[in-house]
Amino acid sequence: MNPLRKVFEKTDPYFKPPGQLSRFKGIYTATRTFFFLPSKVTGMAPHVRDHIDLKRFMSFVILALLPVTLFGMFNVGYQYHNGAAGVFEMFYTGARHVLPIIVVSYGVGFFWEILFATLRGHEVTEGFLVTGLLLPLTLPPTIPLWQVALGISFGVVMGKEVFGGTGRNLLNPALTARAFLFFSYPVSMSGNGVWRLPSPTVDAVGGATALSVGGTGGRIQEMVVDAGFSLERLFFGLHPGSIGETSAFLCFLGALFLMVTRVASFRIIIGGIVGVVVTAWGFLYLPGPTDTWFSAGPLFHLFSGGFALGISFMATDPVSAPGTDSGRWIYGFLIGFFTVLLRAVNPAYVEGVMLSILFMNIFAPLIDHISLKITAGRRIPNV
Amino acid sequence: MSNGNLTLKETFFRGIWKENPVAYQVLGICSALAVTVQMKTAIVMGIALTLVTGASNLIISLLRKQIPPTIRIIVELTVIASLVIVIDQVLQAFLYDISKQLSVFVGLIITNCIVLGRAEAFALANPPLPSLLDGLGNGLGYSLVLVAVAVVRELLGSGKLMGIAVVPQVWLEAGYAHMGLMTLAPGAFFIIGLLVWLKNSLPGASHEQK
Amino acid sequence: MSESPRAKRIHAVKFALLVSVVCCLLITGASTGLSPLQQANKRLDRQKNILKAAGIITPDGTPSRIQIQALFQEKIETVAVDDAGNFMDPSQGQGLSLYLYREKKILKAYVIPIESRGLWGKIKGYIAFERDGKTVAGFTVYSHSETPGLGGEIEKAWFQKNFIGKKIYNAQNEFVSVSIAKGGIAALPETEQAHSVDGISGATLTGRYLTQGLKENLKQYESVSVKLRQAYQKKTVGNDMTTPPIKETN
Amino acid sequence: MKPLKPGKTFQSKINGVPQGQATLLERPKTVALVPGASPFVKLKLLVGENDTVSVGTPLLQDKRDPKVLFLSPGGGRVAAIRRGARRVVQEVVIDLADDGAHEPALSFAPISPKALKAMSRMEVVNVLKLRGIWPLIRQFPFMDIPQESNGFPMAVVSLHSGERFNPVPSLFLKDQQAAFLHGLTVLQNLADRVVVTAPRSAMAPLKALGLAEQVTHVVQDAYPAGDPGVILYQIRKSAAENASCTMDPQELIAMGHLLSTGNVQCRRIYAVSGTPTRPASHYQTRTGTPVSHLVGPLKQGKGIVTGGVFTGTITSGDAHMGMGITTATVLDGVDTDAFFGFAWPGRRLLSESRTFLSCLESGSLGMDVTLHGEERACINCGWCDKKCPVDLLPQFIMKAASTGEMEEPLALGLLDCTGCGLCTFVCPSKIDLAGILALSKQTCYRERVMP
Repeated sequence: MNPLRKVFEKTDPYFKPPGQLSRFKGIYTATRTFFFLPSKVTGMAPHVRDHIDLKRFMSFVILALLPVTLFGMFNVGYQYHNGAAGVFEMFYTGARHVLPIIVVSYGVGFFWEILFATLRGHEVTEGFLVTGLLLPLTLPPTIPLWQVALGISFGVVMGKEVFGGTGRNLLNPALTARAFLFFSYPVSMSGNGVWRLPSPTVDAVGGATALSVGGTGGRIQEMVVDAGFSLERLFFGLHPGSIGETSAFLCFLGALFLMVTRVASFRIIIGGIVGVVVTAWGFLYLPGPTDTWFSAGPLFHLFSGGFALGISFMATDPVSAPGTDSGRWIYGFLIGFFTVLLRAVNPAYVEGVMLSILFMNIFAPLIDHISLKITAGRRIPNV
Repeated sequence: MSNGNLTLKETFFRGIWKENPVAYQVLGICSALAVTVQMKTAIVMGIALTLVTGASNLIISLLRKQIPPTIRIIVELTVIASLVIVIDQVLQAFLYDISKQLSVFVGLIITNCIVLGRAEAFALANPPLPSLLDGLGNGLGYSLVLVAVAVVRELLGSGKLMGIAVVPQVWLEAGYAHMGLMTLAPGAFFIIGLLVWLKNSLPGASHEQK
Repeated sequence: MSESPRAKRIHAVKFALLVSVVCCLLITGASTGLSPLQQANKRLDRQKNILKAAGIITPDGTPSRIQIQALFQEKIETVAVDDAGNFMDPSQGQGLSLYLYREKKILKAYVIPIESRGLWGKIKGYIAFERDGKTVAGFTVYSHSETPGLGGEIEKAWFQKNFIGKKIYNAQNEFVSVSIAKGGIAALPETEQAHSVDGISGATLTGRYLTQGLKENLKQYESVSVKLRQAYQKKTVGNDMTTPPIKETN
Repeated sequence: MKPLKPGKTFQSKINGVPQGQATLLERPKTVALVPGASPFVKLKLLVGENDTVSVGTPLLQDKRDPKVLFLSPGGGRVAAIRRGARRVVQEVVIDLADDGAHEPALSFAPISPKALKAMSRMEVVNVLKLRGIWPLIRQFPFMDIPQESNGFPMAVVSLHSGERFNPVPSLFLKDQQAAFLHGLTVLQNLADRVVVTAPRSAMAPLKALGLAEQVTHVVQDAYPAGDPGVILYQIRKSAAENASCTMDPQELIAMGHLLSTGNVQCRRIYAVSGTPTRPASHYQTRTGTPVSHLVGPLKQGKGIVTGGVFTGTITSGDAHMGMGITTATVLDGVDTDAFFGFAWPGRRLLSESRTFLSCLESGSLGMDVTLHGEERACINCGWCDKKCPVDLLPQFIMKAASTGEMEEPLALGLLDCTGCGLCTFVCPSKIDLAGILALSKQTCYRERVMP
């Protein structure tokens, strides 16, 4: 018999209602079901059920995020050492700075999850496993830990629990948290100095992101390349930026994995990419400044900034996205559209992805409503 | 809105707590977002609104038997608008800095639903004294929320209370930063939302449990 | 009420007239009665900022009403100039307003009002120049809506102090204005450092717009600056500036 | 014989499906009348315990229409009357008379096809009601016993729902061609149009039986392509056709038999699988036979699902097979938990998702009657609508229904739900969507049809 099972069976009585620790039942059940996935006999037809459950579902998102996270750690170290160190050393440096952020995010977030689950008498939901990892990936490596804690608290409480918890939230909690941090602590979340750890070998001015290039005359594509962001580099990710956003390649790889396993809707991801490409192309042919991201063209828009991370992992959060297929196409497309629009015409928020996704989150129910009306209208009525 | 057999005390306090215009009736939100970055402006705005509500309720109540029903609303608006303009002029004359910060929001007291709402719902049907108290009570209730929101926003947003820095320099040096969100209008939304949540979760304070 | 509809209507009209008259009187009274005080407040606010720009009072100082008025009265002269840079009679219509700072009749500095586009709204302030007509003596911002902590830093003393001593002409005596650099000015070539100030990290655009705004504003006053500069080189400033000492009238 | 366009179906291959010819089982000790699924029927008992009855004696009556009778499936003594919640009669158990040769049976006047064609609809309906056949005709969309007798726009007879555990049509049609054809004639009298469907794989055997021409539509070999509701959804042209009816093919044969010979036909072919003592195959025995008679002795930790794995109910061994129910499937059924259950690659785990390695392999997989996870809030993943054979959006209907509102679910097509259960099956949050939809349908029926 599994020794762990013995432990649980021994501790079980303490957490069952008359037990002394029954008020911590939530955290106990969450831990126990994490190790031992329960499978109870069904009460209602159909009595047979698919093996997929929410734990499996969410663990696939984590799986898809894993390469992004690990690369993020490596890149943080790479930027610190400016590439002039052993692979392991660079990874170690990065991990030393990134892991605390992830630990704080998970720890504080779980505190709120468990608190609300206990107060409301439901189970701790798995969705937070994703939220807790997504938030750190959208943050700069220099973010103070207390801000991470505050951010995830805001994301979980105001982004999710005030709406009634998982499944009822309008906004993606991780992005809500990021938006909160962005507007609350702009100094920690933007500028040129935050995307790279203060390092003895590289000066902080060199820590600009590709999106902050531009506006000084010339052609934007050449300027971006001159600033050290060749398309190749943007695609593979060895440049300063948020922990998880730099490698478009790994983000899209994760997206591919999620699309193949159908955990994420391909409609949103493809729609988003089409949205960016079409809009960026449109701007390219519109008269406008050639020295800003207005005329950067589709490829630079696709591979720079947080678009790849956002469209692969945030926009596809099913709860805050539309639930109809046609709605998902529109939603994805508009995210792409607004991302480019924000980058092109409002250079103040160069990173338009976060705001576009949150904005479309709010419109998701409306999109659903309209597309439901249309589908319902097409049916032969049966009333 | 029943006038019932409320005592004068109840008439006054109802507006402050139980049927607080912001937290219960969700009125006057617009200005509550705009003027609560600092306590100073919030207090002045609260006083201005309290004066306007009290005075307009009193005047409307005094006139209630004479006001022809056909032009009721327009008379109420005229009275309120005149009061607001006077208050605005006084602020510009004596508290110029604050008047500058409040900008159009003093003028917009005219459109604040609380004032017209109380005049319509209460003053038109009640004698002057209860009307005055009702007006003042509602104005104070509004001020209470405004000041509460402003305390949070000023403290978190700029580390000050009444313009005096209260966050120790040591904290700032240790890495503490002011929460910029609180100086933006959405910050007030969150605070008001949380205040309403808090009020409703206090025993006996929620209108949903009535 | 048992009145006839006609009587009701007449009552309504009478009542409306009465209310209107009373309210009109009230408002007019308040407005006229308080007007001088309000005007004085506005004037004082502007005066304070001009004094700050000229460096007569410190940026974070809070002088009293009396002090401000006294200082302004004593040291600042409000003038208007036409497009050619000549001082003009205020009765000849609106010119560009300009404030001269004189210490014992000698021109120390002059203050130009600035109105620039910002990222989120207008940035309003004053920029002061030494009497040589090319060295910045001070810079203030009294109204803006930039992001606190980023663009909002323009109202902070550390940023404004950087302007002092910068030149708006280059070595070839060409007008270049002052620009806000992206990042620190240390990275700029030597020749440009004299015309640039350190930017605000994370507020590139505020800096860019303010740079443009300064350039446009200063260009308008270019003719004045040229005149003053020539006068300064002839060491005649304050003596041959025989413009009528126009006092603030409003 | 038109092929219907392929719709959304269950794709995985399942272990242990019944195969082979029908084996004749010995005579059971008891049989029971199990009036079954219609939740709206109000039953009145016509006999008491220990009464002696014959095959064809009326046992129950529908209070809504006293002419609708339920006839005894066996001759002997009424041994027990089992009641469920609210004292609703669930089973009338009859101890069969010892001697099989002398089982008492009523007989009715036979009606020839020619006579049938000459009868008016009203007359046919009355005959069917009095002979206990009417309750086996179910009318869309509530699958209730039809309340009006002016005929139906369409009658759908699906020979096989596509679910592998159901009896193969060629087995129960063998030697019953005449009864089947007679049954179809009855339906032709009742309905403006009769639709007979069969899956593609059944067409060759049907041809051998000479019945291929009767099939009007060929459907996919997958569940729930052959579900009568799905077929109606695919072929209906107007809203009026929603009031069509359907009938189980074996009951159709029994109807034909009863009308042509005057005797009640008690034989049925059952598909049984998962039992330890018998191979998964077809067995011939009486209607209303005890479940234990079909599945044999079972150990602890097994669940018996009768009526198909997706739509059936879990029953105990001493229950009897209900009217129109012809499958019994034995599956594992104990509460379990899997160590790191969410992390295993899952080569042998049945899933319609692509999150287990099993999606890469072609082998068939086993089922059991457990949840495989815990119930959670809906995360809007939309997997339910990817499986709905009638293109509903179950999650939106569920959410609309949870507000207590009826207009919205109806507008979204609630009444088209055939209860196939695939939405519940695939839901990663383990929400019983099919159950919630079925409940909403019942509420709708109570509010609108039978207030």
